Amino acid sequence: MLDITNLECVRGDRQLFADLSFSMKAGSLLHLHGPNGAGKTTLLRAIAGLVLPESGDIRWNGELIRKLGEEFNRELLYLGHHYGLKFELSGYENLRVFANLSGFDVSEREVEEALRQVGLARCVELPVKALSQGQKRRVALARLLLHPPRFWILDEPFTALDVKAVTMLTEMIQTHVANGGMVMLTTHQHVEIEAGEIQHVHLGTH
Amino acid sequence: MLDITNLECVRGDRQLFADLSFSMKAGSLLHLHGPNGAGKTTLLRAIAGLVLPESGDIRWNGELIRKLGEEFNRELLYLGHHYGLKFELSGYENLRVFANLSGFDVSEREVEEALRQVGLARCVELPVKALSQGQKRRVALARLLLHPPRFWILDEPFTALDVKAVTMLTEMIQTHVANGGMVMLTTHQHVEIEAGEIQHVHLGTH
Amino acid sequence: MLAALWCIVQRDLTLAMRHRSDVLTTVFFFVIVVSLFPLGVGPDTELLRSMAAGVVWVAALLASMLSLTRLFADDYVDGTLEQLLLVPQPLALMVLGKIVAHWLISGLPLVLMSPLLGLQFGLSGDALWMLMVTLLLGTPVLSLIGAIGAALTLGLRGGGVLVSLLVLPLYIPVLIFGAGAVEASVVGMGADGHLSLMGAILVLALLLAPWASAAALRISVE
Amino acid sequence: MLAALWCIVQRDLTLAMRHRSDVLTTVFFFVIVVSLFPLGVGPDTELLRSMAAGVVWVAALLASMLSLTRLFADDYVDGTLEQLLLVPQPLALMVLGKIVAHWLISGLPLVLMSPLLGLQFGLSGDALWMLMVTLLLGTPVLSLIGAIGAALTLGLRGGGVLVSLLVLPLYIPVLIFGAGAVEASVVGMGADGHLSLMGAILVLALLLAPWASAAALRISVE
Amino acid sequence: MAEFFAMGTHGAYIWGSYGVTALFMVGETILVLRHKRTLLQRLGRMVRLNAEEQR
Amino acid sequence: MAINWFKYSSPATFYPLAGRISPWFAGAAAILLVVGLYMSFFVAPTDYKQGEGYRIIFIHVPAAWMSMVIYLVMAGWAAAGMIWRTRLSSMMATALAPTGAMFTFLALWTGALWGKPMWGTWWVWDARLTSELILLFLYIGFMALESAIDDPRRAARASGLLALVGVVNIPIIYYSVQWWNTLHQGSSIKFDGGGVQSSMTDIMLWTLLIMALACWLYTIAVVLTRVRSIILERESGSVWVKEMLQEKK
Ligand code: HEM
Ligand SMILES: Nc1ncnc2c1ncn2[C@@H]1O[C@H](COP(=O)(O)OP(=O)(O)OP(=O)(O)O)[C@@H](O)[C@H]1O
Ligand SMILES: Nc1ncnc2c1ncn2[C@@H]1O[C@H](COP(=O)(O)OP(=O)(O)OP(=O)(O)O)[C@@H](O)[C@H]1O
Ligand SMILES: [Mg+2]
Ligand SMILES: [Mg+2]
Repeated sequence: MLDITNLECVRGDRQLFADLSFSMKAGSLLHLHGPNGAGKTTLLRAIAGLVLPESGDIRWNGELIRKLGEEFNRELLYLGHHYGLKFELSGYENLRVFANLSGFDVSEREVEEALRQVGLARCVELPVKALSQGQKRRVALARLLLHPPRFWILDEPFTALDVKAVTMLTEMIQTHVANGGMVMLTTHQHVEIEAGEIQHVHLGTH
Repeated sequence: MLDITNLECVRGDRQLFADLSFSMKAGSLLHLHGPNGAGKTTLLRAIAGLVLPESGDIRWNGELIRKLGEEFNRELLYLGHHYGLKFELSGYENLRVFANLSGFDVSEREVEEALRQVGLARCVELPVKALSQGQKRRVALARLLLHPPRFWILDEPFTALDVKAVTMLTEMIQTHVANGGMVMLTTHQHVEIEAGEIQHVHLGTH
Repeated sequence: MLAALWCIVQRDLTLAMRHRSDVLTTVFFFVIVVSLFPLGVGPDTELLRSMAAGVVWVAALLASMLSLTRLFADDYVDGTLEQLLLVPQPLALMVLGKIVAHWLISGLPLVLMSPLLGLQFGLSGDALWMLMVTLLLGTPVLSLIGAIGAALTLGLRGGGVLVSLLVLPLYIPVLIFGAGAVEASVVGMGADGHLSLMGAILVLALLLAPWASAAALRISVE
Repeated sequence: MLAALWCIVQRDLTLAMRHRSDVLTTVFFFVIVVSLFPLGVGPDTELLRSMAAGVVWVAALLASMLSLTRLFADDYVDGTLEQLLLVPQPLALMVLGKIVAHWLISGLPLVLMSPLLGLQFGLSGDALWMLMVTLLLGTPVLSLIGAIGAALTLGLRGGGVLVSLLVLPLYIPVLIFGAGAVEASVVGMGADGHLSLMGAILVLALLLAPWASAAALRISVE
Repeated sequence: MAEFFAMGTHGAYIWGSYGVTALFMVGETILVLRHKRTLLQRLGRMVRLNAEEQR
Repeated sequence: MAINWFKYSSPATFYPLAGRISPWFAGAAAILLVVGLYMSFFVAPTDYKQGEGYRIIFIHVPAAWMSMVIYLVMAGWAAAGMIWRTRLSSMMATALAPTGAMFTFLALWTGALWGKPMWGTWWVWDARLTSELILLFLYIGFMALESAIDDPRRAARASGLLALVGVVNIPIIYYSVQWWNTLHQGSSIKFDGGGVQSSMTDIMLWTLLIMALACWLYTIAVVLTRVRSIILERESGSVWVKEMLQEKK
């Protein structure tokens, strides 16, 4: 599905990595490793199409993702360091906007159900800014429950989550992979994930 | 040293905790536990004097910290969710400003040494914004090495750190406590810290 | 497609309504700036009438420009802009939605307020009418061009001032034709030429600005 | 104490120098706004001369105000403001340092540029001199009062516009006396009364504003 | 000679134009060349230091 | 023989090439400037209407032309840089901007100094003068935006986009005298089809053209030198720069 060939990324005037090649197929998980500053975030953003790599190709089903554009976005869900939430809107409204922009209609029920599953039943109507760190992250994670697309990119998704939430997220990832989804993630925390096929990519020590 | 009596904090219209009392003495560590949204960050900020509690007292050496004002600040180092760094300045300049504002002069050597110890020898001159998540956190942590005051408040200090950096930080905390310092921290990650006397405070499940 | 456009417009309007003061403050800024001039210049009525069109238009320019920095900045900081780039919709469309919302929030109120301010300067009925029409044609252009500047300076320190440096020169033609049309009608001349030029500028901006802003956003978000 | 003040001033100046364009853009904004008026009003020299003082002062007001939003906002977002509150120094002193740096960056250049702009409007030597003196007395007041507004609106959405709403009314006395002094000297009258009033305002602002801003900051940071 | 510099009655304007133009063009040339020189020095030093370090 | 143009779009090959040719342009510019200045002061006759004051034309018009042409060239390089993503193109755009801004300023300055004796005022807010002022602001905006962004790649792309948007202004400047009747005089030189038509005497026209050509050559020489510095700065980490610097040692 996803093929990376000879990828090279440069930030500022430093080359982060070069000649990076790997591929991923449906129903698999890729865990990206590397010390602080190795370029994990940069790589994930490049794959999501947010960063223009210096050279090399990123292909989805054999097509360059730059050519695919919105087609590729339809298959992708990217959760980065930022929450990607409007702090003035409630969790409910945030999810609703996401769903609409992604082009499918969700019922009130579905959204509420997703928020309940991430343990925010009581905070549905609070504006996101009034939530704690971990609760904000949970709202962002609720997107993974609403008509999720096939390919998930998760940049340190476990940050700020308490133990219960960490277990919940691992389970969500495992189910997704088992159902033929693809997950690419990076985390410094030690988390046990048992998904069909786990690929490990290491970015060089710097 | 630090005495908390009958503390109550309210955010929005929710009472986060009430009747919270504990005290801490020199050479000890306090680990604050609680699920997402329990009010840990709020408590830490209240103790640092950034949030006004609804009721209750926070005393340092028997004096109310609000009365002490700058006196108390001289003994305190607070690292929160934010890095507290100017992104346009280099790590070196950031540390320099901190030291000067805290009222002591540091030599170029000392600052460089601190940055080297947190593993940023190569990035001394880069503006902080060009650093990765983890590297930014490391710069913030370097403050713990420069004439550190007695009382540290650390809100999820392990976030975004890789394994090596986590070990380094635990060691720093241990030495500080062993030397008679006080550390109050909260983290959802599982970290082994062996300091003289560890106190655990749990904030209620919400 | 249109559903997505509508969704964005609605989202931004909801956000603005959460902070109703936002909408009000742009209008108040406009009113205050216009009212400052009589204070700075003195109470000479003839003088005031002859500068009315210029002052109101400059104030509209500044008010629209001031609110520009907010156009993408909030979305950038909290990461929702990143997510908008990843939505399966043409980015230019999303940008257009944001521009429309921006105009509804910060342009339209100015248009509606302008007759009142014109009265303050002693403009006649015809001139007041012309003032409203030119603002109606001109303020969308301000939002459209401004979006390019706002997208280019996203996340830069001092973006607020930089954006004015980039955008004001491009605003100047709008200002000249807008104020020119009102002045023509103050002295009783026809202003059709000015108006059709402004219409042309509006169409041009409508065709180009969303694309240019979208391209700028892609650059800035990296 | 003074060392800490100096440290803050120096830090902010260094930050500004990192983005040298910051300093330049405030000045250019000033220049552009002043140049916009002739475009809006038309090229009548007599008219231009009589509105010169008002226009330059209003532009100075706006330029200083625009750069206000930046005064604490950057420090707030990256958490350094929080740290400034925790520094073992009086907060009002820290705030004063930031205000001084703000004036050096965004006020002083305006003072130095003003004679050139006055020339554009055909002001005479005496009037130019008076323009500079009033700006020299007035712009620090703008920074001082502005700091209170900036501190109060910290972290609020649409702060940029809100701050102008809070601050502009307080700026008005400065504007009236400043522009008044220049106009008095244009028509050849003495302006001592105006000047001493401006001096009094400056002293008052210097005494009150740092405390008020410090108090406002404590509220906003919570 | 003096007549030449007076340029009718327009001497100040003409020499003001030509003078400032000359000043700018010469100034720009000097700035560009000096920038190039200091840059080469700086980069040269960098390369030398790196080479020494490797040895 | 087909020249491989893309070869020269690589900074590594362009750097020495620019170094070799820029002295020639500098030399030619110097010679033409001397010739042009001689002609403008000693050969060109006194104008029967404007007296000696008209001699400002010999720098005013070249400066005004350069200000517009340089902007177009700069926008062209910026576009090339954004389409083909060649690094050299954006460096060229960056190198052109300061010289363009300088000529714009000079056009304004000399125009103002000419306006005082001719129109009796330094400055009027007419269409051509105003649009030339806008051009200066565009140049400054371009440079300010570029210097405000630290990452050179983002800086190049963002400022390139701005340059392209600003191109709209050029036709406004050029046709301003035709679209609005203003104080400023219309084009007296028209390039149509075969020849150059002019209302000026031949000798004035020739002087003007020689000065314009001199400005062209000057611009090329300065810009090539500047772009070499920019190449060195941006590529300072690359192997070829290091090797080249070591050879020099
Ligand atoms: C600040 C004031 C001025 C500015 C910004 C300015 C700008 C320009 C520009 C942009 C051009 C080139 C346009 C073209 O090639 O058609 C030009 C050409 C010219 N300007 Fe000016 N100008 C100014 C003042 C003056 C004055 C005061 C005079 C003379 C009374 C003058 C006489 C001319 C002439 C003769 C040309 C050549 C037109 C041609 O032959 O094509 N300019 N000016
Ligand atoms: N704008 C920039 N300019 C210069 N260098 C940059 C820029 N952005 C990132 N970098 C550099 O890129 C490197 C990689 O950053 P990145 O965020 O991808 O690391 P990471 O692997 O995600 O690290 P972490 O585990 O700390 O999150 C860092 O060393 C940083 O210095
Ligand atoms: N401004 C506010 N208005 C209303 N409620 C707020 C506000 N700020 C915080 N809260 C509420 O206070 C509670 C505690 O927040 P706090 O950040 O202290 O939690 P925490 O224990 O640090 O959680 P986490 O582990 O997720 O960081 C949250 O449930 C949140 O909803
Ligand atoms: Mg990262
Ligand atoms: Mg917390």
